[in-house]
Amino acid sequence: MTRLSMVARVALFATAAVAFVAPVMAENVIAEAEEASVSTMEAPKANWFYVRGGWGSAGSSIFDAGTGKMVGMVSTSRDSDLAIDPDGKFYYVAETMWSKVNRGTRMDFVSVYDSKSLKLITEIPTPGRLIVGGFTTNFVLSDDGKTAYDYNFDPASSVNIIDMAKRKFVRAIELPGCASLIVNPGVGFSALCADGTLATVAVKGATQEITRSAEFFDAAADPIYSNVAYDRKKKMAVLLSYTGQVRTVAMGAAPVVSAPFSIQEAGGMRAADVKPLDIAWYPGGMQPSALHRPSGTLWVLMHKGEYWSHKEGAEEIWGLDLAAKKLIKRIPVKGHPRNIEITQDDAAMIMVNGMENNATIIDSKTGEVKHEIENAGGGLISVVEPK
Amino acid sequence: MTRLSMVARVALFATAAVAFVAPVMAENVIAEAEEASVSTMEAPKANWFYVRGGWGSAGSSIFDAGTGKMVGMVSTSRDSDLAIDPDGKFYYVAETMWSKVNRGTRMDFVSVYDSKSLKLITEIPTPGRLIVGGFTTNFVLSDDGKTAYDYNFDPASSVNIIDMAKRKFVRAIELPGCASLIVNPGVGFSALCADGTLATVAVKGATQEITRSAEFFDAAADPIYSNVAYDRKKKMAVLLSYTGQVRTVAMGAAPVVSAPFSIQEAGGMRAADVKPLDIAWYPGGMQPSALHRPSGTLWVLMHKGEYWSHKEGAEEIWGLDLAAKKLIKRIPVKGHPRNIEITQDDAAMIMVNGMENNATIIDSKTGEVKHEIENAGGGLISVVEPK
Amino acid sequence: MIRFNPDAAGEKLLRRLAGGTSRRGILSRLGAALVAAPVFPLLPVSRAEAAKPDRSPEAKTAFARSAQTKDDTKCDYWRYCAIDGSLCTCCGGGIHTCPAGSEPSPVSWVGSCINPDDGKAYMIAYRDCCGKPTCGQCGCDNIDRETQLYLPQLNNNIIWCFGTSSMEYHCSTAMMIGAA
Amino acid sequence: MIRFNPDAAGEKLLRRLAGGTSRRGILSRLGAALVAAPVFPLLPVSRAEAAKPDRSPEAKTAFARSAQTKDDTKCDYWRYCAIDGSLCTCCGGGIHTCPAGSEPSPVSWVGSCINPDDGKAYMIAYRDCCGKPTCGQCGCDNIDRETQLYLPQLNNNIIWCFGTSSMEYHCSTAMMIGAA
Repeated sequence: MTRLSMVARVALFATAAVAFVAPVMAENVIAEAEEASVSTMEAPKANWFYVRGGWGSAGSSIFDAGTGKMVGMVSTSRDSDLAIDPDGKFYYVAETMWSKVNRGTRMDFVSVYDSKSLKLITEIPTPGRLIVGGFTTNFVLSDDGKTAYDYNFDPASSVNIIDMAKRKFVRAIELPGCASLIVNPGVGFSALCADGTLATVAVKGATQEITRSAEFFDAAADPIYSNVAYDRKKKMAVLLSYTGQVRTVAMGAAPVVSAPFSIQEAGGMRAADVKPLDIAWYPGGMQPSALHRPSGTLWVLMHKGEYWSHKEGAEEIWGLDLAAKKLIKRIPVKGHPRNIEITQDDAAMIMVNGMENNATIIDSKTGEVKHEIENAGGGLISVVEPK
Repeated sequence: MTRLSMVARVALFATAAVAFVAPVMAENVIAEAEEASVSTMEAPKANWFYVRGGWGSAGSSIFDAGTGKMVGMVSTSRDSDLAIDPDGKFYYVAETMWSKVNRGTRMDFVSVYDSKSLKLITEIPTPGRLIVGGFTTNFVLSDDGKTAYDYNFDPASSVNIIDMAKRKFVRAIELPGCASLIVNPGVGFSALCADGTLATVAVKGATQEITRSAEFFDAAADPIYSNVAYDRKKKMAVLLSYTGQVRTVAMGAAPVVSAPFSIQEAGGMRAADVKPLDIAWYPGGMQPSALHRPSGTLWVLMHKGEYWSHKEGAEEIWGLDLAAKKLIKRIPVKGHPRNIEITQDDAAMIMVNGMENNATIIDSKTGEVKHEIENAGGGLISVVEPK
Repeated sequence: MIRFNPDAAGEKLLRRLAGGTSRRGILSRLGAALVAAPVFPLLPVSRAEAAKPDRSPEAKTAFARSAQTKDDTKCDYWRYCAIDGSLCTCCGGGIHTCPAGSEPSPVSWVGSCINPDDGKAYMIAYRDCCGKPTCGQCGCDNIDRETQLYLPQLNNNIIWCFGTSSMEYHCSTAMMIGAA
Repeated sequence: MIRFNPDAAGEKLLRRLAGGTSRRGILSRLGAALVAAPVFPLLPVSRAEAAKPDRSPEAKTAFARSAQTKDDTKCDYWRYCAIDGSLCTCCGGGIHTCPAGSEPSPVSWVGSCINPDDGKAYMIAYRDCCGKPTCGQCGCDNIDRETQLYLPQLNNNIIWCFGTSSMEYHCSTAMMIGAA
């Protein structure tokens, strides 16, 4: 065994050595032996979708919206959270591992990957995080990419603050009764709370001030989806409730929550309500809405049904002009998708996926299906947000 | 956070305390709060199937052949090997883990589980093992259950000997060019080799003697499936080749390999051969045959096709009387299964499964489908072997 | 024997989390609720209190209208109105029993489900069984009154394996707490 | 430039593993073959030697009859006659290029595949790319002349991630070695 292992090591060296030999292009050499190589990625592009595999998956596949082809994969271990550096240099993965896969010592950290080589650069240990799949608001980056907020639940609520420039955990802030983090530029972050308010945490060095908005929603009767979209340029968040009430929030030290409007009324129908038995169009899915920031359009997975069907897959995708409060498009969709995202470029390509792990890329302007990708992944979809 | 954690811990204690309170059965208490409990398994039963999940799966589900119901699960991490203690007291899992799931320090060991509580008792470290799924002959137990032979490949071949009574690794034996271990009672183990022989390793304390049979098969032209079945009572192995040549081996210090016979000829057809273009019935799958030891019947997954289709799923299951060299039954089967096993009791229930992760339980006597189990797992199937 | 008071806890408590006005009061109550949940399953409920009239709206959900009380290995069994995951009853366990080798989480999320036999609402604690790979049998995702992460005890996506020696998710049980 | 001699290595070498008579000789050669495999991909082959006549039987397999040379993201691309796994060409890599962040295994299993354009057999090294989770795209399992574990360099089930920093399997490449 020792002898063979030594030979194996020699073979490895041989491989490395011959890699420097220039290829021979002479006519009489046709079947030249090829060299192994490793590709390099481009920096994160506006027309890429990052698609999480299904439950238990350990990777996020990257698909080009134009070609429908996979261009790479970020390692995202089970129930981890992915964030993309606004400068495009890094991928950050907040994750939890055990020293023996399903047993042993628990470790929580943020893995830092170079966005071009996809090599692991470092791991930033943290005190813990919520283990759950399917949410975008548990691990968010400040607009300048220098600070990460990582939600923890053990089962008490807190938020870990991580300095991404120094690559170290700073401190944890207790935040009972709130979750679903929204970055709040120049302030810190905000979060939705069980009492129907928006909490704002103004982080000031080693201290913080937590303030609350007035109550504006009923967390038990008509919850707002945790997967809140946030627009860095407009410093605006968009909230969608189970019944289809839409609110925008102007972020700031005292965020201003708009009056709600009904997505159904925006389309000329009566508003849906919380009473079962009534049939209406409702939002549904795990990631039921996607915000196209350049145009201020919210795209929502919609299905016909009764209330308390908020995870149900979609029959149509509705495009809602947020400023005009008008429904501008209804696109029929197959396969009952439960996740939706849209590229933040002028192409405005939608991706939806669902339980069957297949993804569909749809042109939001024409409603045309551009690509159908088998086994793309059935989980959360991410895109690059404009800085 | 500290305060809440303390309260949480108090709550845990409360749970434990109240568990000792006797249930109140009085008529005026109907909706009595229930207590959490944990079930206990029976010792391994002859009518249980242990079904590995698909590629990457971390568990082997146990199904009762009579009811078709799942009765429990053994933790079998990715690409691990399961062995059942002949005395029924333990499950042994030869497995490989990394300290950070897909990176970090590699650890190889045999995990020992109590067969009734399914609790992990201990781990026996080993120097390494072959990481591959789908084979039964990489981790085998001696007939008395006291010794385990665990195949290693790094990429040099060796076999780790583990003392299961003392629960410790003993030593490794180099075995270049051979794999597919068959226990050899009173001797040690045998293995199939690339040169078409059967190597027999007589283990004698700290030394061993390795002998070879005459060449009896062509490992490149008509390979014998690595998943060899072994009968403890008859001390006999059954070998099946890609073309359907069947051989039995009387184990011993100098194993005696029988002359081959053709499974097709046993059914009145011409023998299949290694030439492509010819169409014949061929064995196929990952685990293409199952030996019913009490009756000496080999059940083989068969499909119509050309040669080099040895992984193809089955259209029929053929029952072959080994002593009479006669095909005694052909059972049509749906879903192109790639794995087969049979219970070692008089009921002789067959299970097959395949790429779609569904399993079917079939009465081998009548050919009747007894149970169809969705998401049972698409991997290797194990049964309890009679001692 | 301590009796469970549905007016002080259960549905009303959970409603109050969203409907109260005193913020400090709500916060401290919410904190308590998070950790108090595991205590619920241990308190029997008297028939008198459980016999209160059907309290809508959940009485009329599509799930409640089609739920059955005979087979706890089916997704439409009445107690599973807000369950997400593999049913332990299909994995070698029982309605409140973890399969061998797994460990019940001491904390849980909860649901308020209608028993079609008596038309009454009961509070159900969905306790995950932890420490083994996913069972894979009988996957269900019912969502009556299921909410989001800021109301975690009513969210069924979280892996409720807190306080167990491993956080690997195996399957979910549905334990009776009492009338809701 | 060292020239690849198909009579000394490649298919004949592999055949010899099974056909020899001197046991000790075979054993040592087999041991050497296991570790020598990674060197194969680096040796160019002359046209003269590659131009030998089609040597059956593999020329006539069902795979060989329907293989194509245009699209290396499809399972029926000619080089994939004995591949098992996700095609790296579908994962952001290439026919002999690992996707970013993964690492080529220095050792591999091999196949002997017919190029339908010239009807000749070539030896292909299937090098796994390692260190990332399974790509999941373009899963193929072709088995021309694929054997069992005792002939490991012709078995496509083994995870060929030896000598890499992680043994996590991502995808498989199909590198030209030379004429077979």
